[in-house]
Amino acid sequence: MTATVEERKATNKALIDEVLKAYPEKMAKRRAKHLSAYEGGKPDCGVKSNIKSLPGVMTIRGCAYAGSKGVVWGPIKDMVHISHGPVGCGQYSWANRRNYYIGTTGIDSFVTMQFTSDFQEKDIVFGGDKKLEKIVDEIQVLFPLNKGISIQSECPIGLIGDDIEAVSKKKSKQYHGKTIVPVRCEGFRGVSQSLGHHLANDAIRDWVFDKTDTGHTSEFESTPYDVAIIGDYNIGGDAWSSRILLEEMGLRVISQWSGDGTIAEIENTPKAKLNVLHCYRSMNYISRHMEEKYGTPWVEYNFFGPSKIEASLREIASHFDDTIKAKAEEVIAKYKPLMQAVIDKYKPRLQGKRVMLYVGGLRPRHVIGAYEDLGMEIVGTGYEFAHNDDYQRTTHYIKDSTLIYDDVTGYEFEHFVEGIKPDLVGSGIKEKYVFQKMGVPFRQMHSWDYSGPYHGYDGFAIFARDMDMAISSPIWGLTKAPWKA
Amino acid sequence: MTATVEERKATNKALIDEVLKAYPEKMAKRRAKHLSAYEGGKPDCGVKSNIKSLPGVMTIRGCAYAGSKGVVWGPIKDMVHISHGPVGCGQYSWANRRNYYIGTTGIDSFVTMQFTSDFQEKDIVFGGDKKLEKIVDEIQVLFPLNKGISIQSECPIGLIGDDIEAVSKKKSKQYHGKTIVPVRCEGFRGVSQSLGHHLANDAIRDWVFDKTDTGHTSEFESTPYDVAIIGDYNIGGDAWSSRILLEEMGLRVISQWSGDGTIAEIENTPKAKLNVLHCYRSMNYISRHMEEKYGTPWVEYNFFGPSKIEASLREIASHFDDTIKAKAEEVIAKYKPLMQAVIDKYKPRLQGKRVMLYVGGLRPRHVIGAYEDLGMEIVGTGYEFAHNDDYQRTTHYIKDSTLIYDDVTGYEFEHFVEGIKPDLVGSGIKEKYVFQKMGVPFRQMHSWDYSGPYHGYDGFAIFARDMDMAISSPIWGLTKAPWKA
Amino acid sequence: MAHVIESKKACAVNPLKMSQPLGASLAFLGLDACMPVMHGSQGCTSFALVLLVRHFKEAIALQTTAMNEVTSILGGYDNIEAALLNIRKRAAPKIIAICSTGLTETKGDDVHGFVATVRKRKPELDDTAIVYACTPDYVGGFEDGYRNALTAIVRTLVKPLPVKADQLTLLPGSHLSPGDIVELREMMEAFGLSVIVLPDISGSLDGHIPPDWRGTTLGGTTLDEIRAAGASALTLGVGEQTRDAALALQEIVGTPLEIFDRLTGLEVNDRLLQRLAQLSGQPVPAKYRRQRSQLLDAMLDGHFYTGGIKVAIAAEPDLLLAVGSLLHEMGAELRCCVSTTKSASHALLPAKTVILGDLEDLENGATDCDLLVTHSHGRQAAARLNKPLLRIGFPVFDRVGNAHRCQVGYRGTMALIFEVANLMIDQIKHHHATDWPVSPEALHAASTVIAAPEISASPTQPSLVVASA
Amino acid sequence: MAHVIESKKACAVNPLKMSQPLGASLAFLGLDACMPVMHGSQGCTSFALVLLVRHFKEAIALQTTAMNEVTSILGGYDNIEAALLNIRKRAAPKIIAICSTGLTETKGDDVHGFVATVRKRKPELDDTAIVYACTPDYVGGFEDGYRNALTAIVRTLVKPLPVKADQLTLLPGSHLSPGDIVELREMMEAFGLSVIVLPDISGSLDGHIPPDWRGTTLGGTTLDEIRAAGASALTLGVGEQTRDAALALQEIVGTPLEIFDRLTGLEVNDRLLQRLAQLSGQPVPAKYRRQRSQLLDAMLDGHFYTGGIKVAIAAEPDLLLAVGSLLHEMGAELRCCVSTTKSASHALLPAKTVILGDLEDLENGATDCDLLVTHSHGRQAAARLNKPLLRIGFPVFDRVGNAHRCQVGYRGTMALIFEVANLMIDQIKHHHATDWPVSPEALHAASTVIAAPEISASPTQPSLVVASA
Repeated sequence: MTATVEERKATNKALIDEVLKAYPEKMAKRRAKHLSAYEGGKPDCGVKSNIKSLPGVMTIRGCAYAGSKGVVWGPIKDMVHISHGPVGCGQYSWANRRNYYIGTTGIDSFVTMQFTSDFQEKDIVFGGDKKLEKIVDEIQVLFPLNKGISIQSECPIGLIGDDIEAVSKKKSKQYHGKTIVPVRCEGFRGVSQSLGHHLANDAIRDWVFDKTDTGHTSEFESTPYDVAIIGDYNIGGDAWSSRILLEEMGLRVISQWSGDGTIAEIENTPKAKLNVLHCYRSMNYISRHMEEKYGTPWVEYNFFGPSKIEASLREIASHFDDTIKAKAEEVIAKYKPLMQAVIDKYKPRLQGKRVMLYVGGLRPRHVIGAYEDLGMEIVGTGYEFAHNDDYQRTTHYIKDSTLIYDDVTGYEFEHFVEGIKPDLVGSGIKEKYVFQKMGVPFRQMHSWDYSGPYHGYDGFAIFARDMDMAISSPIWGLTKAPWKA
Repeated sequence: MTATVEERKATNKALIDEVLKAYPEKMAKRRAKHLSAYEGGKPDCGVKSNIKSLPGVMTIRGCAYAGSKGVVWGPIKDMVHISHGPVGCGQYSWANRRNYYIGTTGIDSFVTMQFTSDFQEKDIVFGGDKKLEKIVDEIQVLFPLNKGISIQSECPIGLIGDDIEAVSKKKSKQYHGKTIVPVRCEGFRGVSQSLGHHLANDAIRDWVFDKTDTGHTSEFESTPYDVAIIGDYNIGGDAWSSRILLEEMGLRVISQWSGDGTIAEIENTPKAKLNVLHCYRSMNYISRHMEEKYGTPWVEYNFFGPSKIEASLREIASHFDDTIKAKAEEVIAKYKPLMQAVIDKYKPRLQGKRVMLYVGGLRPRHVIGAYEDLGMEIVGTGYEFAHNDDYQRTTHYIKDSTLIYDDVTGYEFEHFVEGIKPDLVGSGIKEKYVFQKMGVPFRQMHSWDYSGPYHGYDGFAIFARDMDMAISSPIWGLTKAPWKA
Repeated sequence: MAHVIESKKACAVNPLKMSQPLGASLAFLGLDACMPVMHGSQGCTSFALVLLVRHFKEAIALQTTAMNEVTSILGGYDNIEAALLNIRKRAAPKIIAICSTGLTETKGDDVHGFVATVRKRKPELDDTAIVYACTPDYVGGFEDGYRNALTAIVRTLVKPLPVKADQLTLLPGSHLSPGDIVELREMMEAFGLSVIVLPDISGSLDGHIPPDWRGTTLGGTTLDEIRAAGASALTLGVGEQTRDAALALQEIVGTPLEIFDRLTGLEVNDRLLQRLAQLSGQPVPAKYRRQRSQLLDAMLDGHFYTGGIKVAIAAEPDLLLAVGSLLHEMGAELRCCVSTTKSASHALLPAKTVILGDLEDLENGATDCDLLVTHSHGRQAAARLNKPLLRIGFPVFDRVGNAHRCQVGYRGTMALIFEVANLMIDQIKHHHATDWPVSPEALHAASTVIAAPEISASPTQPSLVVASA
Repeated sequence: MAHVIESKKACAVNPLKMSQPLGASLAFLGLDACMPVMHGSQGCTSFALVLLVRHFKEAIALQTTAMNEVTSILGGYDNIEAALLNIRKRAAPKIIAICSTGLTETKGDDVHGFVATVRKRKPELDDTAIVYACTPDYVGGFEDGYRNALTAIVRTLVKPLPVKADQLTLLPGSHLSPGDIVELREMMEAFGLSVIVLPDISGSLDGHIPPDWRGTTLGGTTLDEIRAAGASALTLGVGEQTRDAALALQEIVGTPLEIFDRLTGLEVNDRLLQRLAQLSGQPVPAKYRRQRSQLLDAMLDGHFYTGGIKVAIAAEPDLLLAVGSLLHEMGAELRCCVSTTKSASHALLPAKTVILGDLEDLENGATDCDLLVTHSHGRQAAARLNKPLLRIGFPVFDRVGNAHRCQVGYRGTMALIFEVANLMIDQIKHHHATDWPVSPEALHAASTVIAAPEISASPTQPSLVVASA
């Protein structure tokens, strides 16, 4: 694009105005606050965020249950997570995220299984606490090697007056202090999955840490190089391809939150010397708590693309002694030629390609560096469920004039893509087929489209290949029929 | 069927007459000699056999190449068998028979591979001996662990004056006495695959035994209980389920001809104390030769169905001492309850079902006992390429009035089945779809329809299940459309 | 024939069942220019939407009333009104179709009353049809949601009209794919009949590229067609789940009905074609006579591979009956049958028992089976048991082409037979010498005859292969 | 684009190629009331017959002149005469179609002359058409035999007739299945055109149950239809192998011709439909506009699984071009291409090289590929390499339903895409922690944190499973 920054800003403003015209006035006013073209140098992106969605205006957001069960708790592999309530939502979302793990499913690991109390009418009318007790008992018999149980509340639980906390305490006592965690993540709470993350973090604080603090002992031996990976859900192996870099630089990873993680690792985490935080949005709460209560410092990092990995490795190393710092440099040097080879192969094919993103968590900003390493340009980005602190952080990544859209509706996003005509859209499966059918190359940036990992040096090679495959497919030349529609 | 023997004979005669009417007179006369209803007590079945087929009257027969490469030589696993000539016939018949074997295909075993000299026009015009030499050289490089090579002549070889015997001798010498066997099994020789068996047997005599006799030594240590299995091609594992019974009765199987067999085993066979012969038709020649030249006695046996297995085990044991005889009785006793269980399960479902057979080798008579063990009745049988001695042997199996058809044509067989309306036809894949489409349950009795083994006690259980599955399928009730065709 | 047993467990482990709002949404997605809406929290719609997208690989029109903490307690009138107005204003659908969820049913929202009130207060909605189905998550399952939605469509939109003798209404069950509907419509039109398919996902979810993009459904039964169903001479339902809607049509319009419990199989299609011949006065077209003959041939070819196999199958009632009965006709034994809810269909299933249970019940019952049959969530059980899985029903998210899969009519039945038979061909057990363990004596004997096989020095590494045809 | 390389080996190991008489027989099997005859020893016919039966799962009409030791030397006149008379007398076909074999061509039998002599001497054959094709096993391959037979049919039986503007002759290549032919005929008839398909195996080898049994072919192009081809306004060939016959029709009758190098893929079908629209003066029917849109959608859905994969493919030239080009359009790389004979098709293949070789060449070239594509004899190479095999071409003897498989037109292309994509979905590599080997130090560290996983005492034995969506 040869347009100047100012021209691009003007174009983006015009696009936003056009989109807003289609709304009733009151609604247009409200939506206007969520859309902007970034003004370089400003401390945030100029959009409002974390505000409730409108009835009849579907966006891409999930709910609190999704944030707690789907994101934070679900990957903890040696616990059984009960979707407590009717069969619907838990079943619909079963295995949506590819949180990889090692273990024997159904014996000592349960991540890809789905457990529900399958409420019937009588449970709604008479309450489900008795059933929940029975379920806990059944799980102890069916899966004796489980290391804990979490109770993930679905919507009706919050209305019928069930006391799942009491059941949890009673059953924990009955089973000799077993970890049983009630989570009040009913879907109607909050404005998106974001509150679910927070509730899930708080439940770890209240039902895991507090219990551990009061007498629950472990035989953990500290070392000066202990770190915990926080906010990596190991989608497609992301945490594994990250962990190896930390280990190569001499650190000891004592815990993974929560991809391929165990409840014992979670319990040990306050003993880490440093918490390294990838997904800030979903796990900043517990990181702050550990800092306050246990004095564990935390640092954000970004393992997408060699530039950001390099900076992050140095940043993490800066919290340790010179041995670690030197080793970090060795790791960087070791992978440099490999990364150069990837860039040499793909950059000539991808240089200048324009990308629009719309994702959740950390990705709308974190992946930008990886695209730029390939010579690509981010022309628009937005978050599903960000807060203002996310948009502040985003300013470090984006360029002047970038189009910003918070909690975007399908209608808005389609119009923006039609207006901007990017070479690639990176978003979720809900949008995938809209854009694909419009003839725009598309990659799912939640689940990596069954590919991945994208984290770490190994991940970058896969990321580059996937982006090239999407953009360079011969199919994009065939879409036009030779006759009139 | 409540008809008397005489009524059945009359019906069968009438059927034969009707079929013959459709032929020109001269042809009818010739075909009449191949069709009959068995007269109980007669020493043969009253049919002529081993006479050449007629142009334009396709029967189910193969050719000499099929008998040599396809039946006798092909299963010898550590040799490379070259289909020498154009690419056609060997390629068409590749992997038609499921001769199972143990070994690493392409390294020390070659059964399921196909090798051809793929003659081009220039090879026909200028001769193929040079190409054959080059092929032998290539095989030595590509497959250095091969233990021998056989050259299976296709039709043109016999016309163009190639001297494959000279090439074989030359190359054998060059490779330090390597076993290289030329077989003159051109497809136009003889009237069926039967001559191919004979030519293949003779080639073993002339190019393997004679060489071994003259100085080629092996470190073979004899025992008094050495036997060789002759004429079992291990289709679906037949030889394995047979061998175990011989071993259980205390015999040592030193050779399998030729399913899962090696050239070393073939060479050692004259040292056996007894040759046990399953497929008389294809290997009686070499058995007689070993008896004459080396004094190795031979005995026919039949391992289809418990009655015949029992009799055969006793017959084989009768050639050895009392230890073996006693062990044979132990084997029989051991399997009796298992066999009774099979019969108890299937006989009530199959009792009285009428079967027509048309197969090759030993099967038109050998399998009759197995059907009878299940209460089924053979109402017609015939051979593709039998000689008179086969039909003599058949009289020990069949009942008075059984319809006999030698080298039957498709046209005749269809008419017979339409006339007799059996509950099951057991024949080859060429016929399968004709009868299946006529609504007659069918099993392939060459390749066991991808099932098997059918030999031995284990095989009988599979045989019974398969026959029941064919006859009892719910599909036979659905064939009639509710409207007029 | 099957005896129904309910699972005793309180905990559903790896559930088979989907809940009602999803089934209702599928029915609504078969209406043209329609906006389906779930009355519940945004999460319900989000999850349902993703699952529909993953199965159909299509953009899906689905809206939410976005209930929140406050409105969940106070009641959802405001959200219903706001949703209706926002949708009407921006997407201008012909039909807005609402289903309820566990949340709003637990609260007890009177959506019928809400809609009546909105109608009075907001004349700008006069040009928009509004359908409402009551579908709490905690009652019944997917088929029930679909049935309730279909019945609601009929009761809300169909009125009596003068009968057209050559028109029939086809009510496909939720287990029929777009490809199935195309096949059935073709069969009926071949007799010169005109067919109203209700709902018709073959117009909206058949995997095509739409020429434009409106945000509502694009294709499906139009409002005019739904209304025209009042003139049909016959209602033909596929699956027990269509009976309520067919009875509603009989009650409202007086249309006679005929419910085919399934259209997968030979004999059931014989009956369908005869019924169509009778209705139309036309003979069965040559094309279908040929296809019958092809199907019969396919059954003969296939039965060698399906005869005697033991099957573990888990599906919603009508799909279980359709696929289970065909497998039975192909000689298979339905060793373990699992379903979601009670249904008259179970009485027809050629099996001893049906467990109303979950995929754990399937996995436990499948240990001695040769084949597992269920939706994509059965893939883990199949992997653990090392047995093949035939994917049927909803969701099948790990295969492409679901919309075009056809398992009804002669042709669809044939395709299903080939699919099963080819899956079983891949499982044919090839015997190996070790199946007949050789005694130590024999091994010793053999070792003096033949040297142990030499290990190849070749750089290629072919695996040990037992020959097979 | 591809550069053709001939294999240097004298020995063909696991050959890809089938010889001419088989291809010729397939062409003859597409004629109605025909008796194909191989002039050679009985074994040739026996082998060919069995292979055709195994692929089509059909009873196959095929006869032999049963040459023996004596007649092979003296010449086959008597056998030809006897075969013709015996066949005429018993089966009364309308057409007897003879092809030669390696045996009789080596001997040099003048079958054209023989037939002329028989014609003179035996007036009882006057009512029987006799076609002869020269097809030695030692020249060319399957496609060549088919081409020669097809050309012989045209040259023997077609004469000029007044042109019918709305009639065209479709010459399908030997790589087209009965299902392919049905699809193409429907496409053409949708424009109001009448189509003569020559030869038409969709009538004879489409897996149906015939109402009666004559011993000759049952279905296929009738003798009258063959003759009527003299009136067509256009010859449309599918595959380079049909060019000779199309040129013969041009030479004899003057019919213009158009050869489509393939009809698998999107753009080629666009061209076909435009040509049909032009010929008929009709617009492209809505059905095919919809199908195009569905195919495009399928390509978009499928390309995630086929993009960037490396393919090793072995097939006859026209089939190689059809399937290879589609895979290329789906983003795959044709890493290793093997074919049988020279052909103008190779010049169009989007690959660097084509080896004229065998399946050993394929196996060697496939070591770093993700997918093997060839006929059923490739299954062993695929097993040794532990890679998936897509079965195409002839023979496919270890699958049922070959006759109904369709890979042409928009719909057939779509089906093939789904088949490939679903095969590749099953191969998606799921990463495992061991892909990033953890250092001994780290392992030690980890072991002090978490106890080694306990071994289950449970009687069930689930396998180690890495989670996946």
